[in-house]
Amino acid sequence: MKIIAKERLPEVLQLLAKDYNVLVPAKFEGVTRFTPYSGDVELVLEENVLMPPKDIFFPQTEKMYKFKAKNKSLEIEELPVEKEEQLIFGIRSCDLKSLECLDQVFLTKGYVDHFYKDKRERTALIALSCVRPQEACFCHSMGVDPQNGVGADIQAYDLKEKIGFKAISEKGQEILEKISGLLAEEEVSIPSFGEFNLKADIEGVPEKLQGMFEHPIWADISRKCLNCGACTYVCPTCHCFDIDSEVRGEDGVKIRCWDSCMFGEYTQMAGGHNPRPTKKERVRNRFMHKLRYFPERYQMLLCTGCGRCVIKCPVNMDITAIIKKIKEAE
Amino acid sequence: MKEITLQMQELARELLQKGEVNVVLGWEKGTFWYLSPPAFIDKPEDVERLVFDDYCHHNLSKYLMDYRYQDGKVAVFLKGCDSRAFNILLEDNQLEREKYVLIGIPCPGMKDQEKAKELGINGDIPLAKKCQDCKYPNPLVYDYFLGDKEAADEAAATREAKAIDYSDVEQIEKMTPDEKYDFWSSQYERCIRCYACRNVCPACNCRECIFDQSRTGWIGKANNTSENQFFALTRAMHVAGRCIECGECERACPMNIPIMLLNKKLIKDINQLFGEYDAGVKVDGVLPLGHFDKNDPEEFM
Amino acid sequence: MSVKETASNWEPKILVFACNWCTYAGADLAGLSRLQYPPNIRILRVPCSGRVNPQFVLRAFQRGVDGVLVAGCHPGDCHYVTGNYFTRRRYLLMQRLLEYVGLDPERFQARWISGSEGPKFQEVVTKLTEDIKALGPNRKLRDAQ
Amino acid sequence: MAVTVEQVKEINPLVPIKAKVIKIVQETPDVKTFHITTMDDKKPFDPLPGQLGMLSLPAIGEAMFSVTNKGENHIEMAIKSVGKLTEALHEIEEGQEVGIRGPYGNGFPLDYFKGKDILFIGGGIGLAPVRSLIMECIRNRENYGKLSVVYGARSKADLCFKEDLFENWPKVPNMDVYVTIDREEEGWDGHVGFVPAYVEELAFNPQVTVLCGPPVMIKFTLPALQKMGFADQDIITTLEMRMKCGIGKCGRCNIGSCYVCLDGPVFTMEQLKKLPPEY
Repeated sequence: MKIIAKERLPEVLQLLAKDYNVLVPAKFEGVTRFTPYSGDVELVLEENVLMPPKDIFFPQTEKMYKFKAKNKSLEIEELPVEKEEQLIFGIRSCDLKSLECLDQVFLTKGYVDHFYKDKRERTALIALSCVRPQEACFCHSMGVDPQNGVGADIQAYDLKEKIGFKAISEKGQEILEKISGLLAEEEVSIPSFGEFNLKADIEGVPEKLQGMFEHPIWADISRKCLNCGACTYVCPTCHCFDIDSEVRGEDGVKIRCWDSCMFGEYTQMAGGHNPRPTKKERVRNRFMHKLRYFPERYQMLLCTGCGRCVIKCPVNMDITAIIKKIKEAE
Repeated sequence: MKEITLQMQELARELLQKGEVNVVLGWEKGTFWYLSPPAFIDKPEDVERLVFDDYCHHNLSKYLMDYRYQDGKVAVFLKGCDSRAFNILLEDNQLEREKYVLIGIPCPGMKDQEKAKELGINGDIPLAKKCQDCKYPNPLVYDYFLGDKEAADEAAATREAKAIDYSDVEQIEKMTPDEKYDFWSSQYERCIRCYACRNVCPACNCRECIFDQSRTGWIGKANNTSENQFFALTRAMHVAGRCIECGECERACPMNIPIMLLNKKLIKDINQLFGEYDAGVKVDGVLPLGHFDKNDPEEFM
Repeated sequence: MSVKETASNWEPKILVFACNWCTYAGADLAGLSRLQYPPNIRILRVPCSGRVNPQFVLRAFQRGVDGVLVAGCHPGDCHYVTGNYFTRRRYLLMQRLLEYVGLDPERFQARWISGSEGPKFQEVVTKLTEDIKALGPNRKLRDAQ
Repeated sequence: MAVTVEQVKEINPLVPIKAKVIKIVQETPDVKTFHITTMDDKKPFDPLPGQLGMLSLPAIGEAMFSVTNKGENHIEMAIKSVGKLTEALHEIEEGQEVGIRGPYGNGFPLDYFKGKDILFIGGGIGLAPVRSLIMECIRNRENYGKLSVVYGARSKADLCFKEDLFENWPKVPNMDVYVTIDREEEGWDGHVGFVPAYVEELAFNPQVTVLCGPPVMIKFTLPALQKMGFADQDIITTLEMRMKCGIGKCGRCNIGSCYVCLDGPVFTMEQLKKLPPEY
């Protein structure tokens, strides 16, 4: 395998930054997220970042088109498409899995989301293997291999003191060639991965949920939920959005921005009717969507076991505990 | 605290068995050892889930709003700050006192969850910042009181006398306007507007928040520093004089924004301008911004 | 407010929330008395200074105003008896909050100006305009567009 | 050329094209029909009966409406004033330029209707989506059996498409129109009563029925239809949900794993029974 000492990783990133806008896992003001690489970013390699990489492809706020509305007239103007090639270094297996989910949503079922597709196509991915599970990780339960991601161009391996690189796609091969001058060939073994602290037995859950729409479990589970959007916003797979406009005088911009199924306004219709009026319906929809509706529609779970919601929920709504409750429900 | 836990369970069992209440709101152990999330107990056989330990941060009073229109009584465990929250909800006419059975617990202070995670179960974990400043660790309103009331009162008396440490606020006050703005912008730049701070806050009890009514145009869905600060400052002004310093907003924030630094500033100024005031201590209809004194400071001549 | 400004032609935009019963009449009197005051101010008439919600002030700064003045009847003279006492408390506090988040203190002001105080109106807005001209355009709390 | 579903998939489906409102018809005090064409006087798209279009006044908002009819060079949308955008739409005048994108949704299964007698049931603004199908049946009259329309509204003034109801449709061969209003009213000598009871009273020969209206009307009409012997797959209705993208991405219009904007809005009772009752 091609390897480099871990402390020399910045050299690799520096070199790649000549050709790409390189995004790296970094910490700023106590929050970790993918950040454009520069010499002074504080790299985070020991654990996955808090904010998932979805905002690179599907930003929290994204301009869609401009318009000018004056009296009876209207002009609609599409925005120029960015051309810059991007590269994410250090995306983990769970987050790669989330891109698979997002691809299903944005690229299939008849319509292609141009905004997403454009960014997805010009972003190369260097995955980084995990050395040990964090306390809220349960990716293995969701069918993810934390040491071998699916869908990356290059798989990088965290070898404790070193980092190893293995090209997966043709694009990955090209990237690897660019940095090959910095790498040495070495026989290495990938460190063994520890035991997961959290587990979820998902076997049969989507099927069981089919008959559980009216089950009392939802009233029970939802009681402590605050109906804030923290879980949906830190989730790498949640992809709901709203479309809104920002208008100043005659000029306006149509934007789309993340929305959350936890908010009441999400399904509130103009006439006043709301099919999901209380937190019971909203919580039910969120977990049903992750564990039943999405698998039914796209043949995969909408949870990657990254554990972010478990860590960040202010009231500890734990999806693994909910899965357990579903399994145990009569 | 083991003792309190046992008393909690016993009392909850009794209330449920006698049918005095339909549900008991308390805390139970969560996914990790340093989490004690809210628990809703409606069967006597489930009372063993209840705990009281160093991590019962959650302010349960806010949940009482979910039971406003339900029949029957609800029992709830209240720490000092939770009881102030209950009073604020009474003050705001959100709750009827008779519907709730209040079980007061003297609070020794909750421990910092982030530090707990970092230092591990055997570490010497400090109190959460909000608890270091607490003046009212004992419940101010209750029907039952768990633990030794006298000892608790004595312990609390030393705290009430203690001046609140505003050094963090003062540090910001000393900055130049540009430094202040940079500081707050960098904090609110990362706000994702999940509204966890608002939803967890007992003073945020409007039937429908303006930030949930995008058709009114007060706030757009777009996330940017300007809109995020608009949200933060509007909320800070709205809870000014009603913030009971439970610090839940800051704990709930997934993005580590020091929200209490805004609230503390307002509390400090209210005390200076309009006289010492602690929200949720008394229910007397006299809120600092819902009330005035003809002799208030005059700066607008 | 869609006029694009450049450094050279910049003129401050100042929003005055004027109570209908006193300050608005005061501004009117200033006009009738031919008292010159800067054209930089825009007056927004409100029924009472107590009507001015903190959001109004924040929204003004968001949309590109360089200074805000909230003005109403003198304490004791409120048309609604006590409205301006609430205003006083609210804006004593908010002024400090705005300063705390980095807004230059000159940019937000509150004043009592009665219907007979035309000259005072002139004096207050002239001073405010000068102060803000000295500070330059406000970028703080402003949205990007 | 009018845009087809296939072509919409090629262009950026979230960006509307510019169109103009060429005619506005006041149907009732709170319903207006808007005739919309592209800037070069073409149909903005060629919708199947029952399909949807996303109409916008970009500065105000964007919302999904069913297309009530299509002409040679325009499409029509009947819109009730209920919210921020629809109130603004009711203020516009002819000549107003708007944004439009579509067509979206599945539309009615035309082949299934071929050769059959069809009973159309509408209440209030609920006639809007149904009308697109009625117009299709009239355009290709020979393809369908007997057409019956039962339509009700709160009052005479609230009846939509009065010209169709009282002038045009009764003249169509082998087509009956039954109109009812909720309460007695001066100057009304037609039927008075609610739609469900009227349907039951009229006793139709069960073949296939299309119904759309307020939930309460649907709730009470279904038992009447079942009593008459309509099978679940022959009861067809259209649903309404809050929508933003219209292309099955933004998430909010789901009923179970089904997206109303993409897999609907037309559903048979047989399909609905398989979905969670959350609409």
